[in-house]
Amino acid sequence: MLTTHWLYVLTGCLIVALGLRTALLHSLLLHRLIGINVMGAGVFLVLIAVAYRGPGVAPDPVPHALVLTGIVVAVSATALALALARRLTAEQDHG
Amino acid sequence: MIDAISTLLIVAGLGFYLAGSIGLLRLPDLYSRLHALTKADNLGLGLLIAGLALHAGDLLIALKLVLIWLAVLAASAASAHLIAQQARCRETQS
Amino acid sequence: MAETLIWLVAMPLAGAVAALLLPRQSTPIVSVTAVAASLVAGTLLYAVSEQGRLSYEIGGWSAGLGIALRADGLSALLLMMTALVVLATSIYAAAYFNKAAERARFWPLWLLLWTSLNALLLSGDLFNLYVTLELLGLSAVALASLGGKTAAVQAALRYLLVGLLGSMMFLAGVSLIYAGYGTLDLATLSGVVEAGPVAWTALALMTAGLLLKTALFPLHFWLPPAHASAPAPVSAVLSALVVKAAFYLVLRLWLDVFADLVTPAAANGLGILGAGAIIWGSWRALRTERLKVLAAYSTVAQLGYLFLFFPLLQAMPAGPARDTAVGGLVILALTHGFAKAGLFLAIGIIQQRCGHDNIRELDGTAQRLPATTFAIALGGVALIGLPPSGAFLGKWQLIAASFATGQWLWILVTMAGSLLAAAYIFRVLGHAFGHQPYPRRAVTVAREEWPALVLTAMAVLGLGLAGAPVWDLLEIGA
Amino acid sequence: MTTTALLVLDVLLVSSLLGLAAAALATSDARRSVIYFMAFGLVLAVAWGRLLAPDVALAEAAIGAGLSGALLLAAVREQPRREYSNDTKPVQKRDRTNLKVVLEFTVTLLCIAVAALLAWALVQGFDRAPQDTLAQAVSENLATSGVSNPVTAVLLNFRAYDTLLELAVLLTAVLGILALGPARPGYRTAGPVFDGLVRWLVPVLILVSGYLLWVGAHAPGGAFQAGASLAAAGVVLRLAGRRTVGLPTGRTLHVAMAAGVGMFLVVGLSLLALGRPFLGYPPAWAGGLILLIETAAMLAIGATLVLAFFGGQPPPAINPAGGKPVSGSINTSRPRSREAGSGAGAHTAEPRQQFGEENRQC
Repeated sequence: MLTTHWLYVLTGCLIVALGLRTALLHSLLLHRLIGINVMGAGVFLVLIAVAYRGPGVAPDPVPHALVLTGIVVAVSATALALALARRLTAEQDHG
Repeated sequence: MIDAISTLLIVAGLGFYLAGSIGLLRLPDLYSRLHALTKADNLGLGLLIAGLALHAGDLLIALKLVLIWLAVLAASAASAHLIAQQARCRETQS
Repeated sequence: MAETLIWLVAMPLAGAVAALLLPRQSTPIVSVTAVAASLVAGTLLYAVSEQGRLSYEIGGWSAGLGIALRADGLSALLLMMTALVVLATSIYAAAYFNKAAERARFWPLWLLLWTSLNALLLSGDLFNLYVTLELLGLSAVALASLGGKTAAVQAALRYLLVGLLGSMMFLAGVSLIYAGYGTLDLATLSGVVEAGPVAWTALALMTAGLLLKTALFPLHFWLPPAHASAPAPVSAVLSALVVKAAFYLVLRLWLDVFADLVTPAAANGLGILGAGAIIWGSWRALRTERLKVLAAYSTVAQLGYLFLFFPLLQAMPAGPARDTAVGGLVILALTHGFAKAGLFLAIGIIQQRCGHDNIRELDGTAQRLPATTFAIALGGVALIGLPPSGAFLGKWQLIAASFATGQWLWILVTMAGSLLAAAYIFRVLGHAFGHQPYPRRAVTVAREEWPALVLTAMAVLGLGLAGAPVWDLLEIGA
Repeated sequence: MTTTALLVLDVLLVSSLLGLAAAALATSDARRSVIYFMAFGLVLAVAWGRLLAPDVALAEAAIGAGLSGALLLAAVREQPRREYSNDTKPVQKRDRTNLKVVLEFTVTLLCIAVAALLAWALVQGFDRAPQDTLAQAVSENLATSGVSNPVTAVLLNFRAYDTLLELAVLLTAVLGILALGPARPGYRTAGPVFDGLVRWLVPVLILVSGYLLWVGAHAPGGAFQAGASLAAAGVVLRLAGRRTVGLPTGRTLHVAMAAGVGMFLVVGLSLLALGRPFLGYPPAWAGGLILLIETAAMLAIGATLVLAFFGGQPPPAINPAGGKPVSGSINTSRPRSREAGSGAGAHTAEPRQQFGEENRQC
């Protein structure tokens, strides 16, 4: 295990914890959503760190592809959540 | 020789970045901060890119780097303009 | 035969695209797709019973580098149930959404939901499972919000956030597996996985995410509002199939892939949560005023029974007795799927015809909507677990296994849950059969009513009297 | 570069990532939080560049930071003063009762435990893993995959099925969004400076997306980055107050949204009909088929992400002949009263556009 692995894996885990805490505790939707996104970014960071093989060595491409897929899935979910929230606030404004 | 010039340009670019960042943190109001940020950073990036382009040793890569600089110039000019305009509007309204 | 696996995913997906592009013809497109895909599911069930496990390597790449679809007895049974429930619910939905524009919005999402269910039940790859979970979650949320009422949108939003949190935990577990074992293929993984921090943590993370999605007590808080405020055909599928899909994954991971490293304490933990779900869910179902909320809480309780099997199976040595117990678990899940789908459809009819679903104001329903009331009664028989329903067989196995392993607590919980279920079902029926002095004319709306009747009859008679093949099928791949 | 220099870079990157994540989550101001989140995404992209994952870095910068940020900012903009709440009940000022403190403490401990467990397991995992089996399999089969960028090979060949389902996820999300109601109101028309930027930026973005699509076969890039860049062009046009952002309407829009999934299915099922496995490209054809699928996927991703930025059904285009709006078949579930009139819907849907010349500056 390289020092780089240590550094980025631990950072990824900490970021997961930060995001998870906000997603669970915060009362505002937008913050919860950002929390979930940050948590996802932490998981992605772990995956990319796992793929790393050291400077000048070709990394494992599989986690890269997985993270690319994950990023697109995350933005889809964020967009749907924001649209739902918008509908909700519109209802509250009208009613 | 080229390496030395390249290093010099990069270091100079970083100096401008540093100045711009200090300006962002220390200057009193939005306009002067904007001024520090856009001017110093654009110049800094220009020098940095000049240094890197010399280092690249390939004309195509050098051209791509210059393209990046142009894109950043346009974007930062336009966004600085929008930010300043918005701030100006708030002032006149209040 | 192995091509049936990919057809089960490709068919509804192609149907979704076609329904989106040809909105005017969407209803016939969905009819054709639903019938065809159900036939494929039937073919798959037959093929699995004849040939055993099937697998299909997508793109011709061997599993590991590529992604493999796999089907054994358990997944074939669940795929068949999914097809039948979706088919019946589609017929109902075509009448429920009576405007063409509503149907054009509904069908593509509906078929995408079906795609995700089939893809999840077939997938043999951990990361692919994450993608199918997200597809399932997003399509379920989009459908649940279709009513457009504030309550529905609010419930859908919470459902989405909970679902996202669950999939993120699942993905964290998947990443850990890849870091530790360098593979995502479930079959390869079950060969190399060994007890240790990597496997334990990964299993814990994935299970936590899935329990959130399957709404196991006390993580069930999001389910009643989401299921109770969605349009009736959507509620039916959410309760019958969507939560089951997450449960199926828990089952797959605990009994199959990670079977060797499940400890009795962990299995007991799941059992205790299941017991909590039974008592709390049934109690809330008894206390609620609305029929749809009752059905939603009943789902929470019924999922609890499924989790009671974990400590029992953990304590039983491999052999025919344990296989029989697994059969009981599966038949309980299947019965609940059919019965709850039928129940939600019947409630939807009452809601549309009477304009409300208040339990206290149901008097005269039996006179007005006799077939629908009968469907509710049949569904109730299955939820309580009276003979001859499939649930009776399932609970019988549950109690038998508890006797065999000496875990008496689960017997008490099952009894108490069944009594509470009887109480909440008879409370509804008592009102529905209540006499109204000036009965309005009896209504029969055959096209809307028969899907509910068929589904509940399937739960009570089909699985109860002809459930034996389930055990034979589960031998395959066990 | 020496190892020490890399280590310094790593420490800098890691600490700014942690700082930005904490800042994004700690601030109570929604706008600030989104901006920190975008900055976090950009630094994350740099970190991935550092970890030799340029494909992911491009996608993160364009989608994770850029488009997610644009979506979040657009949501914040609609709620300038009000608290953005998840519940119907008004947000209470933080009443720090004992129960709440206990809850916060417990959840925080739980999160720390999860992180510690994950980190511990990962460290254990690194030491035991036969890690390179899959990477080796990829490089062995790269020659027959039709592309030479291994990430594209995994995404569009070895694990193409994942990508198919991922496009289905995007399609689902946008169908859900369209079913929820009309788009959010547009932006006011841009002033000369911004408009000037848009005029040359949009063609450049379109050019870039074509380049990324093409180059993805052998270098970092591909359909997702290209689609995101296409979507960025749409977002910039919308921000500049253009009514149409190049999105088609009606049936054509639906074709664009479903293009990725549709092309995947056409290719996959045709191969199945020809006796090959689903999505099992013949090696000689693989490059062309992948480019075909990627082109369709790029269009779908671009259209979908722009629609997501609209946040709902885009306003109907005016048909000059009949004066009636050409509406898609998926209409809003509850037509709002202000859009009731046919034909008049076009300008009432975007009241902000009616601001006169004197308002333009503010």
